Amino acid sequence: MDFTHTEDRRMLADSLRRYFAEQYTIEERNAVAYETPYHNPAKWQELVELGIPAALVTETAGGFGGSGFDICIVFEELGRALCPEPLLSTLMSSNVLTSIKASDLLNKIVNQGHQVALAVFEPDNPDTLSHVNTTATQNGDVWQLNGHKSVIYGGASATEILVAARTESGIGLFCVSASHSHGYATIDGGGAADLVLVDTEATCLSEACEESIEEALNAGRLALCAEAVGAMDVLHEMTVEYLKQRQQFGTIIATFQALQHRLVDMAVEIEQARSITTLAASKLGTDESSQYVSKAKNLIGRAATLVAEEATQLHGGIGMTWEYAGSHYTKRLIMIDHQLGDRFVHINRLLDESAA
Amino acid sequence: MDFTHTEDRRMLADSLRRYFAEQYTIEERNAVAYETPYHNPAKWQELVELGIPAALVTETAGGFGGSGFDICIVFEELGRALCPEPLLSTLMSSNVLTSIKASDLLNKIVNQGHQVALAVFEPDNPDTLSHVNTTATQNGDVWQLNGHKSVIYGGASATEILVAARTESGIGLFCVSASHSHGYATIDGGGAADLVLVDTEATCLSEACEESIEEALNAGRLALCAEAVGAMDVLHEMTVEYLKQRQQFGTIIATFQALQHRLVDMAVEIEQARSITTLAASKLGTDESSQYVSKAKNLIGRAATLVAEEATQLHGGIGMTWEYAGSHYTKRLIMIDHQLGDRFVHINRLLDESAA
Amino acid sequence: MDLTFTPEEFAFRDEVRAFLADSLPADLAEKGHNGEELTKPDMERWHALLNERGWLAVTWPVENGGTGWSAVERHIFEEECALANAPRIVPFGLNMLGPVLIKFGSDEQKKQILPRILDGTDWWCQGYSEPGAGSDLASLKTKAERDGDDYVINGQKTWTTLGQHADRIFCLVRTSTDGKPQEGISFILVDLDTPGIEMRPIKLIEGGHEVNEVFFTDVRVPASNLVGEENQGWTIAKYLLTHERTNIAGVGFSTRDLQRLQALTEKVTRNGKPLTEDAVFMSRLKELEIDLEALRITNLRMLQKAKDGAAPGPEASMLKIKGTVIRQGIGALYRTALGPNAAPYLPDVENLPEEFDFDMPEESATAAATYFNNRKLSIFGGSNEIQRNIIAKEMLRG
Amino acid sequence: MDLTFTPEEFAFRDEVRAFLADSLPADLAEKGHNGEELTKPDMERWHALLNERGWLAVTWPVENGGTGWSAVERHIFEEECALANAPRIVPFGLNMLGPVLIKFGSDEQKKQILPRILDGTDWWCQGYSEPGAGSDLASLKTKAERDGDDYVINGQKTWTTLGQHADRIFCLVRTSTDGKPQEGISFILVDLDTPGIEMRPIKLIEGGHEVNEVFFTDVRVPASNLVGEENQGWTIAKYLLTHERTNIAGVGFSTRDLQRLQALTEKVTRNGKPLTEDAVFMSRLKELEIDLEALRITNLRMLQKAKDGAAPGPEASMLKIKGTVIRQGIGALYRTALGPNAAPYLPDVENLPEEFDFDMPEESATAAATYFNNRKLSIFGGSNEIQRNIIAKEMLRG
Repeated sequence: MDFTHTEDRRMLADSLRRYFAEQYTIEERNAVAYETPYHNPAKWQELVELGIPAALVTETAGGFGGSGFDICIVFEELGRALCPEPLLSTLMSSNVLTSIKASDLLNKIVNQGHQVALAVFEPDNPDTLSHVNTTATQNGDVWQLNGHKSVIYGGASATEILVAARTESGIGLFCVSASHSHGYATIDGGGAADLVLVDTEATCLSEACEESIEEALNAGRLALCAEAVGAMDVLHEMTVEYLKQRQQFGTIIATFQALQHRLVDMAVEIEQARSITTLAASKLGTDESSQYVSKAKNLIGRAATLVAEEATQLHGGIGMTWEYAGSHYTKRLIMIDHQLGDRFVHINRLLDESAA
Repeated sequence: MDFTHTEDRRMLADSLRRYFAEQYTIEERNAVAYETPYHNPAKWQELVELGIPAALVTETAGGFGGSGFDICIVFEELGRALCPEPLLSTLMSSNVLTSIKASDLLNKIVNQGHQVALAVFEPDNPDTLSHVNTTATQNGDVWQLNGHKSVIYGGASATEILVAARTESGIGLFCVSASHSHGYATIDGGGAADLVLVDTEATCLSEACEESIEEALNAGRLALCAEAVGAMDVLHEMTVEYLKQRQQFGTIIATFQALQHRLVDMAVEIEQARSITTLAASKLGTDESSQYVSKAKNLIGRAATLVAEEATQLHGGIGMTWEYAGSHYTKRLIMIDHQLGDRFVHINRLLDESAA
Repeated sequence: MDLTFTPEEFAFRDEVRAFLADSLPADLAEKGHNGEELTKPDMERWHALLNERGWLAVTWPVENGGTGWSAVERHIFEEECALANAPRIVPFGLNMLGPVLIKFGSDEQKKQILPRILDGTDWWCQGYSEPGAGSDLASLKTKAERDGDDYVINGQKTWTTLGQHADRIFCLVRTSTDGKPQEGISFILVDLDTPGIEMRPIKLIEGGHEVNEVFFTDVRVPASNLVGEENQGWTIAKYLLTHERTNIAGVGFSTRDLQRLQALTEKVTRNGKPLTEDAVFMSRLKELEIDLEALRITNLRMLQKAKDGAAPGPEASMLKIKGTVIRQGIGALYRTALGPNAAPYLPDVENLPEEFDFDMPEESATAAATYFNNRKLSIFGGSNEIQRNIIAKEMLRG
Repeated sequence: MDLTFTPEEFAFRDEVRAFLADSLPADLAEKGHNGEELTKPDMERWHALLNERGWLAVTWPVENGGTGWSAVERHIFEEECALANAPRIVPFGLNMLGPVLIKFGSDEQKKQILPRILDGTDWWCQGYSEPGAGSDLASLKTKAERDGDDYVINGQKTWTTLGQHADRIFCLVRTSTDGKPQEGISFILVDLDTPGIEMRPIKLIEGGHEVNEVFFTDVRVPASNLVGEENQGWTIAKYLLTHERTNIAGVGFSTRDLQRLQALTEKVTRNGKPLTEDAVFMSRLKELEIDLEALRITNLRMLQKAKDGAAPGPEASMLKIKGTVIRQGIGALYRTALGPNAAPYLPDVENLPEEFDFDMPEESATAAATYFNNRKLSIFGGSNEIQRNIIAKEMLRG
């Protein structure tokens, strides 16, 4: 039993943390997170040069990481910095491309910072891969897609989009040009896109790879958990620091016991969030991957909501302002529960699994 | 709109409160609540003479009350005094006997303090009238019952027990002698009984009266809500008083803000509990009776659990002792959620009703 | 004990309903329903319609041009307006300054100012909070120094809601540093076009512009703009606090929000099934519904208590706490019901091309923004922590 | 990063399991499973079996007759014992006094006392809390005055767990009123058969007898019974506090309780359906399961931190808070699952005739009593509020 990360991983975390502190502050982040292309292409290239996409991919597939713990190390730092760069889509795309051995596209992602997004969910099917409504039909050599993919993370800046669509053999994966999509910011910053497919031509990567797509989603869910842990740590620190300097009725408000106890309850939940994320990371890629990712995503959904709402409340007015960095952490933590299944979605999956 | 009780009801409440303060203290209560017959027969007679059973019965049936508000007035006072006398069974029995016009037995309850209990639930059907397993079969003129009725409130001191049992026509009501039962105390004081029926002869009061029994149960549920409101008021007052005199680290602990805020959150829930109980009282006997009783019982279950657990925690060690009166209020408040359907049972009923 | 309205109250409710059905413009109701921001002309239009009906100044006596309504009538009016998605009456002139002038103002002030509030000539905003004095008003620092017939004001106010639309501001200012901090405060009226005033927007968490900072540099105001006596400001502020607190439970708003949420659950899918079949989610919704029904009664009970002459203090604080918790809880479930589709940033989603229609109710686009904006409910106007302190003080007294 | 045990740790776990399978008496395991009270002979029997195996003193070094186990080994042992429903080791002599003597005691004291703890000759209990000094030990008033070669003790101790079974008691007493309150406290050993001692039972909320009051009237104790120096008691108490805190998260107990709860849900009916089909209830249970799995990792993480030499303070407090909340939550759901059948008062239900069998698992009869008794978990040994104060102090430092 050992809860310390390897030397390599710690170095990666340190260099990422230094990079964000020095090169990509919250002000720089906010300046790009709500305007096309919803991230900073120059910084993106720097992160690629730092090897971040490669850290999310296994060695056999051309990277130098790709395990649950690698994902956690990277996304915890992204969460601490509220990084708006499209690494969630990079992770999920490269993960599924690794499984289905689509090495050409994969290489471009890992080595050149090529941006590819994964599009699974739809307005009327917001969370369940097995219920995908988008269809793929083959006419001679040509595959055509029909459907509507919504809120594709990273889709606003991607050049290609991987679309999960129903074929005669199951749920397959298809590549379309991102020019068909329409990008926008999300309320917590960073870009997403909708993609409306009307007899849209596509390259077939696999006619049936549901399990591979689900595991890529699981990797994404784990990444969101780690990102939340990083963001919670920072928001909690900011709240403590603010209460230590803010006065009311002539007293530093950090001395008010009711507020202290709420800070403690937040800290306890953050430790629990860290623990369940570590546990889920250790199960990624095993038979228990879905189960533990659901457990983690449920606990993270509860913990992140508590931490975000309490941080806002304890800050008072300042926490409600755009200018104060904490408000952006709040938004990110709340919206993470909306990504790839919230606490209700995942608890219901666990109950269904127990009943099965 | 008027939230004041009638003069008559206020006088009844006042006289009950005075009676308990002067004649039936918590020490006297604890002395009888755990020993056969689990109540005080002399005090019972005094309460009958005060007209308490009659206050729970309509005028047409020989009483002088019987509305939702009458029930609330009486049971709120019983809750304040933690009264262990079998008035819940009296209420439910007289209610169903009124509906099915069984006036002989009813008269004895109202005027002579005759004790009759209502037995509906079973070890394997702890909450649902429509799923009663106990059967009643007719052999010539004789009805025989088979089944097991468990935790019959007031059953330990009753002389007759009204048994809900399945007949060919539906769910009927039968009267058996309480000599077939086995009485015991409940953990929160007061008596209950189990009744094992093996070809037990019984008097048939009605071959099918499911709705009447359900409405009697609803009256009982409302009574439990009102009882909880009374008990919560007292327990909250006790907690405030204790915190005002208890010192820690040289300071009165009532000055600790974290504890103050928890006292406030308790008080808010008590007001909400009072409101939903009043609302349910106004609906008793209407088409919306079951719906609002379920709403009230759900909210009460949540509020009473919060108030009981917080009161214990805020008291510290003393709240854990039998000697301290507050611990008995705690037990009563927790166990009320176990009676006639808890918050889960009732929220599920409301969800089923919405879906239907 | 009778939980239904009297025949008179029912008749009044029907009158309000009929008025709303006839007079509430459809475009305003739709904006209300969708949680969209109202423009200044929107609000002015609604004020004018209410004024025409004589229903604009709901907290003023009849002799001043108000409705003279009882607390129950006001409650009925506010609940019906919320359910009909009518715009909220902008409170600063009507429900805050108005009652203050009627109680403390000179005859001249009443004659000059009240009619201009009613007819919309003046739009007022509030200058109370300061960067270092939010919940703790007694520590405010903005100074007004007497100089001949004028006061000269220096300092900064903040959280001035809808100040960007206003012509005038009423302020609490420090006129003395003698004695206790609250003894040196005065209540003064200021034209916003007076030289030396600068108003800057504060962008809120969800991106909206609703509140402002106001900076005062040597702002010269005639001494006749003082309301009441010099250093009487604390008394006025405390009086106003009880008037500000009508509709504090927000039962009407929460009821409308809950109806929207219930309608939404019929339309969306989770885990491949209708959301209505998710008992875990639906039980949260149902418990909020129960809490709200209880709160409605709690609110009415406390209205009656107020009518019977009891002081409103701790009761109003309870309504504020539970009312905001319930409303925020409903808002949180609403955005949750939308899943990932709650994520798009509002200014962007409004520009989506036609074919990218989410097939969601119109109001869903604002769900996340409204949720974040509504975190203010438990912070502004005396945070829920301050409310708990108020209740605790009363509870532990004696 | 590796969340699995090392091969050595797995081997140790197997060894513990094998021992428990072979040596834990079935009747004791059944009592544990059913939550029944253990008698003194029950506890003595289990202690003797552990002592025979050399596994009784899990916090002592090998040279004193202890196991010398690491924190992880201790964790494994405690978790396996809990899952096997083994009796808990009575901690007062073994895990509290023992480590104190080993650290602060004279050679004579170690030689005299430690073997008698191991072989069960002496049963120790604890005299710390007083009626006015629970969480606030520094304010304790029980006085020990030097008189020749003796101390004379006067005062009252309370919450003395299992004192009814004990032969001896270790006490914190006031030996000086100079300086800060915590500077005048000493740690002293007292035979319970010394004249002037009276022990009275305290009946707990659920009706059980587990704790006691101890009254001291002119109790004369040899000065050689002092442990460490006079007025060194506070240092000793603080040292002991860290030792008392092994197994503070109670993960093993909660895991066992959760397994029982899961088994119960398979057997009971609610609203006419199996409880397992009630998603509202089951989601609560599942979230507690998740919280417990997380806590197990949190506990192991903090064990490693302790092994790496970090101070245990705030981490131990977090484990206490979350551990008790989870365990109490499981207990609350357990009693809830039983519905009305949780109501019978334990002493009465044990006497029910055969034919009144509830057809419930044996352990169900104790569900409500256990729930009420377990409210103590968040109160005794430093309430969760005190734990929050400790964490906050650390958090806000600097």
